[in-house]
Amino acid sequence: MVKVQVYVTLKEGVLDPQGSAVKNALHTMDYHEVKSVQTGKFIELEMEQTDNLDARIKEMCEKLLSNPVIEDYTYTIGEVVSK
Amino acid sequence: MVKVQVYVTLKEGVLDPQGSAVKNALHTMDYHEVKSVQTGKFIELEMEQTDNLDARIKEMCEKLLSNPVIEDYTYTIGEVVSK
Amino acid sequence: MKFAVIVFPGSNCDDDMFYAVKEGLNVEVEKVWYSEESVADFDAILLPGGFSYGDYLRTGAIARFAPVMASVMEEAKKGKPVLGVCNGFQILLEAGLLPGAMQRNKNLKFICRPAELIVENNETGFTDKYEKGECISVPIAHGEGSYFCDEKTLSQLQANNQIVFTYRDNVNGSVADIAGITNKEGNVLGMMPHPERAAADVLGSADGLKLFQSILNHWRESNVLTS
Amino acid sequence: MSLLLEPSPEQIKEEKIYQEMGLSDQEFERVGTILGRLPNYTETGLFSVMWSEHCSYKSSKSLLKKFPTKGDKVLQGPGEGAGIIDIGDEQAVVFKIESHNSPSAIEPYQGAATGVGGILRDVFSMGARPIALLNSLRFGELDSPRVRYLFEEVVAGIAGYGNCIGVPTVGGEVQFDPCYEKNPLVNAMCVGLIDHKDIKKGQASGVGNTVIYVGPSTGRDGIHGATFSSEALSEASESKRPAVQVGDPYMEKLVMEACLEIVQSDALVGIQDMGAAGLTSSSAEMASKAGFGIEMDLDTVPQRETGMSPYEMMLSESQERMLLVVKKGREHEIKAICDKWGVGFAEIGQVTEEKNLRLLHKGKVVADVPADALAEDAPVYQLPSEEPHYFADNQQQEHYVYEVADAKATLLELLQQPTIASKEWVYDQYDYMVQTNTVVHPGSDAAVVRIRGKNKALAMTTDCNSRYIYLDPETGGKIAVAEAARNIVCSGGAPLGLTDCLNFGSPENPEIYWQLEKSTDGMSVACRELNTPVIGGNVSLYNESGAGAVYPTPVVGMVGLIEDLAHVTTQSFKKAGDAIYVIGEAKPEFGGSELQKLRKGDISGKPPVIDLNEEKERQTQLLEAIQTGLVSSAHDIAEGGFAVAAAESLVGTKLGATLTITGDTAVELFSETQSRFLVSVPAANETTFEKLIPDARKVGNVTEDQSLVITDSTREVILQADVSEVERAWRGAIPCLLK
Ligand SMILES: Nc1ncnc2c1ncn2[C@@H]1O[C@H](COP(=O)(O)OP(=O)(O)O)[C@@H](O)[C@H]1O
Ligand SMILES: [Mg+2]
Repeated sequence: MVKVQVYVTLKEGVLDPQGSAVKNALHTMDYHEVKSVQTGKFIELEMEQTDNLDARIKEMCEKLLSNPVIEDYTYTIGEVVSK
Repeated sequence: MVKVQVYVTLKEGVLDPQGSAVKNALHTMDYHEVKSVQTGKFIELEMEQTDNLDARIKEMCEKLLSNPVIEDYTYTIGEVVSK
Repeated sequence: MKFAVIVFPGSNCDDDMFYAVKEGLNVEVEKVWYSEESVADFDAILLPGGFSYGDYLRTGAIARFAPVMASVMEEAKKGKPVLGVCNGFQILLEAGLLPGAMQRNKNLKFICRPAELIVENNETGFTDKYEKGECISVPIAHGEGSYFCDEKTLSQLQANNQIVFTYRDNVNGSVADIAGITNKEGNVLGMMPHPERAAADVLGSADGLKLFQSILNHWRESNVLTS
Repeated sequence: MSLLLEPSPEQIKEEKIYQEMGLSDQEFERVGTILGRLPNYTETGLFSVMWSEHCSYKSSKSLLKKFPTKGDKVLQGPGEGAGIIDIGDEQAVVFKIESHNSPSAIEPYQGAATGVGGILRDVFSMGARPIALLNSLRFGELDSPRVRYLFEEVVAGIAGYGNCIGVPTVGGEVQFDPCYEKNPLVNAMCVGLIDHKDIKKGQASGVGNTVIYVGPSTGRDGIHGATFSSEALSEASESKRPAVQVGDPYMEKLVMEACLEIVQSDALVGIQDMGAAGLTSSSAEMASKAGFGIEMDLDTVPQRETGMSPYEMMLSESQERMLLVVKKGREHEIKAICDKWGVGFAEIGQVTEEKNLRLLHKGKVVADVPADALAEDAPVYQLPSEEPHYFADNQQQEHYVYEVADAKATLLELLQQPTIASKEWVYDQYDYMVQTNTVVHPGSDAAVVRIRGKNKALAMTTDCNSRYIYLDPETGGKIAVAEAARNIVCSGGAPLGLTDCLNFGSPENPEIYWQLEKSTDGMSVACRELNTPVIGGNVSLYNESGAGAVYPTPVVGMVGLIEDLAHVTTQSFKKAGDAIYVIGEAKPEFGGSELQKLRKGDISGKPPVIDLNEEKERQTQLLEAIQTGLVSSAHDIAEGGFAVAAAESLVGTKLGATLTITGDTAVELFSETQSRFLVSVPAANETTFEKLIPDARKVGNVTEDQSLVITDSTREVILQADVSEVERAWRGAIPCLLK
């Protein structure tokens, strides 16, 4: 089993109203050192190891996990550490 | 300047309806190798370097960026690579 | 008696709440801007529904830090009635005035429709005009109304009789069918359904009006006693 | 893109760069003639967006002229953000419908959401508070995963925007047909309420007055959105993807509240939203309408991204922005309001005597063109029109009557057709109650929104049966208007006027142009006959893909006035014992009907005929009966015919009905003959009702036992169904198709 961590972020130039709202909130809370905030999604998958793992993950990201019209994605693959 | 990446996930035992919906969708799309899906948030901050950076980030995470009743968070700190 | 309706940027049920009190109770009511320092002059504080700060990040997460909230929390501690409806409930949770947290509806969609509620506790300053066990019709309209708390909190809520309203048909997936809870002291009520939308027959139900009347009654009684 | 990289005027001409921007050779030449020189890159951009179909109506202008636009109560006809109709008490209703089809085809959530955002701005830019939203949606069949995705996301987008801003979405319609598979239609309508004294226009007058930008900063979003939505969807549009804008309903809420406060100030001279073609269209139109010019310093425009060129700033379609003209010296009053609401404010220019739009950037003049040339002088095309063969073929077909062996099974099947089935799945996601004025929720013929503080209300609906229009655009056009009016009347309202959204394929195809011509002919006639002036609208052409054009879909959005809350009527039966009447005789008319589609999988033949005199007469009579208090419920007989109307009147009532028909079963139960109504009347009112409406025929009674029983004239039962069964079929259909 592998653990895949997918990060979905907005494409450059796409408005991120949530990011601006969070930044403003941090400023009113006196965290003025924060200069910019970008919000995105974080998705963790536990999957069986397969031969074409990378290709399958990319497909899932493009078809479902991200919206290619406005979002980009990256991912990392790790081992599942059984607890 | 540093780039802080914050990952907010649901605490264990808290239901993740969105995660199950994504898992089901992946299964209908024939990605049966996916065994579990957890959804969360990914927040990127660009901040000025300060002495008490870690303490400030923890505060922001606990007060605003996550809701400690149902969420956990982790973060990483990196350099901002100027473009 | 004087009511305050707090207006956060993005509140959108502030007028509805205002009219429910004004037209339904015919008492004084004022809208109070989120940046005000104090609500000490008011006898009851209403946090309306809507999308304060766009509901960005989490519902209520940013509003809870609005300047006016410090005073709201102080007045709540003093025992003044504080009612949070929908987004107002979410803000009270984030502010820690009520236990638990709100999650997305189990079907992951916004749900707007009339809902049937059971009055579980009619011994609060918000519900004494209802019968215990009464079924009332009050609309819901929310995307994140699935109330969550851990088991320990739930048993405390139950032990202290803090569960005030439950859904007859739990459409959003709330723990123990919870639609509304109070704090331990009973002066802070948070509920997802909108009593202000059920305050006149022409809107399909006037069942919500009794909630506002209860607040007024309670205030009258306690003011007669103290004066 | 920096200025240095922009092609020179000569390059634009020689390399025909203007073509990529959407200008034809002739149009480019015309620009040159107007300017007396070659336009530079920015200027070419200004002309290309302003002369796009979307902004200039160059191929549809001549058709729109046919619509009656005047009336005693019309305070503002087409031409401003939205039209306005007087409703008495110094108040008026403001409304408009608009399409957001191509953005929704590409990014359905944001496309639909920003469609709602745009139509809201059209209404509050007039000074009106938005009190209701409606929509009209068309999708392909739900068996395709892509269609399901589009449907779910469009609905979520509409909900996401309207719910957040706090304007109730009270009604609309959704229809499914294969022709919309690649080209979904997403039309949004907004209704606002205004006091006469607050009516504002988009005019930039008074030399020296200040041009003010209100709202969030400008990014590179949606550049060339206007030209883009005027082109057919193709592979090439894939690469234009970033043209889709993201909406921020929270920001719009703040901008709306700020603007509604600003319109109360006499420091304001004019206000307009930055819609399609953003800063370009708002500035050019405001200047042109007022007969002045505007000079803007683009360095003062709030910018979200670095290094934006004048071209990008002028063409950006970043959302939630407004353009204001304010009296010189009083800018601070407006700024104070913007500050209070946390909304961006910038002084970006002034009104000039010379009637040009002049733009400065980094100290240089980067564009200087007559405002009228942009806003008024777009070429007008008289396109060729040709009757398609399919029309003549269909006209020749005789009316065909379907065999209905099992009436109950047929009814249940019809109720499960997604076009007929309950749209609860849709409107449950819309907050239709916020503002606490919604008296009749979605689910009846028209939605009803009361006017606070008065004993009256507004009824509103969107309607268009595009199947009829495809088969016979002129008749179908008439029906669209008549059906909308029928829905208003059934709710107890008198129709005031309408707004329309003409969704068609490419007008350059003579057969499509013919559809446009004929359907607007039909609509115009019906508007005159029913006394419903057109006070505004929108044209969306080029709704076609490789697979062909959409059905001609001229959506009608209509608003009516209910004079007394006591007149509010819904389609649901109210009380056992009430008599049930049908107004109008059924004829064998199945062309374009639901039964035909169900049986044939396709449509053909002639749509139902419509006699507008008869329509008018029945509407007048029914409204009078409602106003006199004779009626318990009223419902128009539309898609699926009498049996479907009866079923719809029963759902949710815990009642039943016993009905008797005479004549052919299929015709009586399922024909879609026009100008018909299903009305229930308390027993005590029967005689008066019959006297008032001679065409009304008693067909049965509302009963206590929850079943629908239909017998023929010999008392033989031809249909018997539990209402719960009927209800399950109707309510369950769409959720089931989405599983
Ligand atoms: N997209 C939608 N948004 C909101 N309400 C809708 C939508 N589609 C349908 N409805 C509601 O469902 C009811 C039935 O719609 P429809 O069958 O189109 O009615 P009609 O044929 O009488 O116009 C109406 O009240 C309508 O407002
Ligand atoms: Mg109807």
